[in-house]
Amino acid sequence: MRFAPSPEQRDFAGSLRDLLAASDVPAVGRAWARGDFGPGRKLWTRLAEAGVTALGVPEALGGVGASPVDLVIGFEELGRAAVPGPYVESVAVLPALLAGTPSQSRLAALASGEALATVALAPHTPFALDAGAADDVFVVDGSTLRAATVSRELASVDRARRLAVLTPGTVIAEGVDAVRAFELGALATAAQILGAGEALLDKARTYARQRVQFGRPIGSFQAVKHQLADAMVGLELARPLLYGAALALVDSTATLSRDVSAAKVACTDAAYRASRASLQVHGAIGYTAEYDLALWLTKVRALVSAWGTQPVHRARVLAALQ
Amino acid sequence: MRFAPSPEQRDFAGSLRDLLAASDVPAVGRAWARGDFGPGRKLWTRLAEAGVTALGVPEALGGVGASPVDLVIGFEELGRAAVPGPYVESVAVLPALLAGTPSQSRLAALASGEALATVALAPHTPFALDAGAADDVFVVDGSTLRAATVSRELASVDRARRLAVLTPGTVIAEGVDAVRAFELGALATAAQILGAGEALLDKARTYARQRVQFGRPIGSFQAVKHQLADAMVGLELARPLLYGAALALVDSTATLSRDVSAAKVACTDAAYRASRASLQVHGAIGYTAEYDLALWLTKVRALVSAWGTQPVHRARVLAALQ
Amino acid sequence: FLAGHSPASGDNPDRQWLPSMDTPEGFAAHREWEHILADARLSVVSWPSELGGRDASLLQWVIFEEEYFAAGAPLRVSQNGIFLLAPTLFAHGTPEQLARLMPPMARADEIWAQAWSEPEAGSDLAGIRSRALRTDGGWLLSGQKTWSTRATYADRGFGLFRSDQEADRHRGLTYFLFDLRADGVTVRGIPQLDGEPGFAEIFLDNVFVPDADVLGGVGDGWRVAMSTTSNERGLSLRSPGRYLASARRLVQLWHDAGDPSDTALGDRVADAWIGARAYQLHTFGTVTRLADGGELGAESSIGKLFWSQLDVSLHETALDLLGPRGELAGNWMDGYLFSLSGPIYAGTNEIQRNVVAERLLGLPRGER
Amino acid sequence: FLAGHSPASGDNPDRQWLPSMDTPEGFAAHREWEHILADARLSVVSWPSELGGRDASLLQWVIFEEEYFAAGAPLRVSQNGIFLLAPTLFAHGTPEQLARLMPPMARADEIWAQAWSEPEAGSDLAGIRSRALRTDGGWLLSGQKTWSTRATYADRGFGLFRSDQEADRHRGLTYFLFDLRADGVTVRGIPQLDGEPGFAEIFLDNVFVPDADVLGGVGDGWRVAMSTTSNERGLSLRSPGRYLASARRLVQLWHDAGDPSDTALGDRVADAWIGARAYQLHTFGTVTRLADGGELGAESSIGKLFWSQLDVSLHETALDLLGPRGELAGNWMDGYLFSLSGPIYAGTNEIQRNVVAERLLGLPRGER
Repeated sequence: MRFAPSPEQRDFAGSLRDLLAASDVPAVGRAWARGDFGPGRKLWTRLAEAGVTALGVPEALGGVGASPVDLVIGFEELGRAAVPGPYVESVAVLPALLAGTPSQSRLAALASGEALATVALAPHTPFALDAGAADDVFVVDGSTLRAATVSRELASVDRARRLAVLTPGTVIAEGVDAVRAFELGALATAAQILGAGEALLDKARTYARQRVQFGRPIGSFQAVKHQLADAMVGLELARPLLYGAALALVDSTATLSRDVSAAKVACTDAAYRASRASLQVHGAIGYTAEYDLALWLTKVRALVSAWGTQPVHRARVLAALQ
Repeated sequence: MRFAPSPEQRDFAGSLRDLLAASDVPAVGRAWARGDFGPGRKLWTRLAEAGVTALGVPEALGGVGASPVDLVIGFEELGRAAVPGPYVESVAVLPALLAGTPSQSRLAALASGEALATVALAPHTPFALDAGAADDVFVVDGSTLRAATVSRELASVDRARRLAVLTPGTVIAEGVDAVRAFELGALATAAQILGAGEALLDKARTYARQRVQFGRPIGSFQAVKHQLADAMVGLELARPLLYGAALALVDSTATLSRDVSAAKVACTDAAYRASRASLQVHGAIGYTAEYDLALWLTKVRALVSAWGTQPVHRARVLAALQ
Repeated sequence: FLAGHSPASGDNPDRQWLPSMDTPEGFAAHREWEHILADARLSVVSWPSELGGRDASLLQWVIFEEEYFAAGAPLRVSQNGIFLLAPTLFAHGTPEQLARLMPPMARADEIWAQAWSEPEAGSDLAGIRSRALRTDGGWLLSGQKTWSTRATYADRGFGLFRSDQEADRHRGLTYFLFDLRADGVTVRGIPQLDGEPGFAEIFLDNVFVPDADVLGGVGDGWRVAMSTTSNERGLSLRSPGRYLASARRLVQLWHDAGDPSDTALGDRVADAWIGARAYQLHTFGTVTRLADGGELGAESSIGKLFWSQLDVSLHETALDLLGPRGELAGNWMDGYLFSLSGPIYAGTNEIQRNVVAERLLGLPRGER
Repeated sequence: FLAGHSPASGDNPDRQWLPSMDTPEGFAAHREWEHILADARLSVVSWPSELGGRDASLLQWVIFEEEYFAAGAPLRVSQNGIFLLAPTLFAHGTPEQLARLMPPMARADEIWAQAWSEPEAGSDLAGIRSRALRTDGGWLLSGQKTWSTRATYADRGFGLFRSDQEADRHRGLTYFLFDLRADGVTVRGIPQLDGEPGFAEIFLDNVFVPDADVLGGVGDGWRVAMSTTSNERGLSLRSPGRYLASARRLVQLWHDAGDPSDTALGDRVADAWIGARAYQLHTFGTVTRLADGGELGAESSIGKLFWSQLDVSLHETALDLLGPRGELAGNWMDGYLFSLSGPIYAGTNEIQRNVVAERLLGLPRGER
């Protein structure tokens, strides 16, 4: 047994990181927040070309036959760059809902990146993310997948996220696997928040090396060092749970809900603690909307309760240990 | 309104502190732990002369007509010095149980310090402390106070505490106020653990100023400073709740259970955090039984769950806020 | 009075809440509210009556503040003037300055912004580079200030400038009061996490300030400012009522939205209330001590560490209580975002911990 | 094998638990258990077969450890030798030293104690004062060592001594192996929180050590010891199975004694299991990296910070689950008291955080 990414997986992560570093994602996020989805759609297309949108779709349906480990790698990078848009829904959740149903042909357009879609899955995901930017909006009702229309939009702390209250419409598919879809949504969100937390630690580290106060870089103060060291410990120990849960998904093991929830709990706690430490190390400048840090801070706060709150996931772990 | 101890109260605290500082209490505690109660009884007598044992007894029954604020002051000092013995039971709880009953004449011997007594009050205090050292052992059964005999002794993490499993005997009094007695037990325990926490902070501060590592006192390292500063903040903010609860007891206000429990929760958390910081600052030497620190560390850990655990007291606060 | 007039009633904080004072409309609405308060002589109850107050004792003032927040009344848009500048003016101002500056401050006719930080001097005020050059009848101020709260909308500013270019660090600084609309002043808003320009940068280019607007002695600014900084930390004293009011709203939210079987969240609600109550009683103790002639001093750092952490955890608990709705914009989210600035402003919590350790616990200064 | 022979079965940790290895009886019982392990050639599976091992790969060894703890088998009384000294011997020892020292270590015939700290040199090994003077055919060691784990009962010791009195700090130190029963050695137990002498002071007065018991080069002790220190931190690698076993016992306690409606405690039980599982998977990752030729290095500090804090909070949760019985002596309390030493020993967590910040996050060393 090996417990490490393969060279191909490392390359995939690296290429995504390069692509996103060259894409001025903060500007894309600001435009998205203003309701200007153009730059975000363009980035969506580029990420589709890199294979991201096909990660959750079986090869026969237009996907690339990727493993859940690849999916996790992709979402960690999306989170690290704070990419806006309904990726969790289009790339992770809807493929799990549609595959194997008579409507599975819809997955080709999702896999190719031509179509953006979003979905609500009560009780834990009662609102659909970014319905205004999506070509298709769905709602899960028990084991029925329906088309839906937006009855109202709610603002999130993350201005690049808009949450829609939906009105259910016509039936798209019956007998969908809402349980597995929820696991995928939670896993992808865990990866995304972990990536965002890693970015926040990285920004704090860079800032602490440069910023001088009392005649020396603030990173030389033990109080700063220890906050960031603790943040790093949290993130480093959360990541293995994420990859462990992806492997459980590969095998569809009986421990799937336990492993996904453990990953979501640990990634969320670690990323949130990293976000608090990062803001504290940045001081007032981190609190300003102009400085990019706010894009990550608000995204982490928003993802804390997305696809299952911490109490929900802790209860799932405990139930699985009974 | 004034919210500060009076000059007389300050003097009382100061005189107790002097008395205890001169009494080699650690040696008394070690003897008590070995089952040699002689030095502890001697100290009990000296504290009785200073007025401690009469604090909870009405003047008419041999007490000094002290206010609950005086009681709290006394127990804070007992905790600060890690005095062993069933003070909470003899001085705070039993007076509340016996006063107003036909057996209230027993209080004179408790107030004068001639008699040591202890009591169990289920569900939160199922065992009686130091029954082996007590002249009288009681158990509360609903609203009935009974004499009791020891059926078994249990060891505590604090070797100067022995907990007795009791067998109930003859009825001593009916219709006792077990509710108020529990409040007094919890309040006195809160004061005691707060005092112990203050002592632990003080010891850590002293050690941090003296101990040299890497060529300077360890107290000059920010990591040490910040741990101790946080400990101090916790203790300083817990103390007002303690005095607030004592005042609620004076007036027997409707908020009594809320205020006592708030004090117990905050004093316990603050003292426990101070104990962790103190051990960490002391390093390995703090971990040794020869070094006195262990006497306070183990007492704090034992008192965490004495007279109501943290969940019990938090639930009481929440219920009172409904 | 407060219950009838307060723009946000405590029973329903969602109704009638004033818009954020970091927006132009909100700022104007808050100024309007403070006019009403001043008309009722409730804007500065602890000041002397001839300057617009009611000669209230510290304790009376704490009780007033509690009533104020319990009624659901909003934070004060005048707070930088009333809580930061005014104590310094009382300590160091001339009778002429008091008579001229205090009444319009009390009425919120003149709203003050602090000009403490500079791009290269955040927590470290001694690193200030903005300078004051002597000129006929006064001084010319130049330089850049930043993180000035609501300077975009405020009328006047106060801060330190280097009046002796030769002197080092703490020396050669002077405390100036200046008009934010004077020639040579440019104010640029810095949008915050919530998108509103709650902070601003102030650029000064040879801004004339008459000698009458020097506070304290020339070159004595550090000492004067340290008393202000201690007051800024003493902001603590402003707010026990505020946290109890927040805690009560949290308890209400717990009843309305909470899952009663979730003791994990229930325990955090209890802790929030316990913390707010602790802070209230701690403040009573401080006020008693001050009334007895004690000084606030380094102990204000204890209060600041406590309330800033309490405010964050109280709002985190509220967001967590809201479950999947926790990420939505709204009053609790606004309060949460605001709370995040608590551990940063008015002396970061890292600096406050140094103060507690060194000045109250007596640990060696030395290196950090 | 383990399930049948282990002195404490996982199903009922209260039954058959060996007495604490910090007591004379417990030490003897543990030594006895390790003889049994060695007879089955399970005491040092990762060592070469000619020295008593099974040539197991790192991964096989981690899996063995997991089985070991899952079966409820006890901590190893040989751990200081096996986990601290042995890696250093493999790296720096001569073939003669390996052949002479390893087999009795594998059989627990010789149990080793570390002699790292001195009264004036706790976390700061460079402050060592104990000295080694050249003599005919060897050295004479003198000085005082402290916090030596179970030296009261152990057979041999290892540590640093100053062999060049002129050299400063890190220089002039040599790594010695010595007999704890040699002439001139006095060992005095230091009772711990639980009353047992788990630590000891070692006094050395002209103790003769032959040249054959110098490990690495004379004057090269610092470099040799640093590899040991890094291994001491690498103790991390010993224990993933241990924490998962503790977490499973905690889940069992939650079922037996916990109030199912108390989600606050339930959440902490979940967190303990999540932490133990995270540590297990993290160790798998580390082992994979090491198998690929990577070095452990400063990343071991991450593991140490994590497991030491996990162990404390796991045991705190257990005591809190026990309600009013939480203060009673017993296995959980013993485990709790032991866990408190985790953040202190093998490099305090404060030092580990410096290592993570400086060596992994690249923050400036400078002052602390």
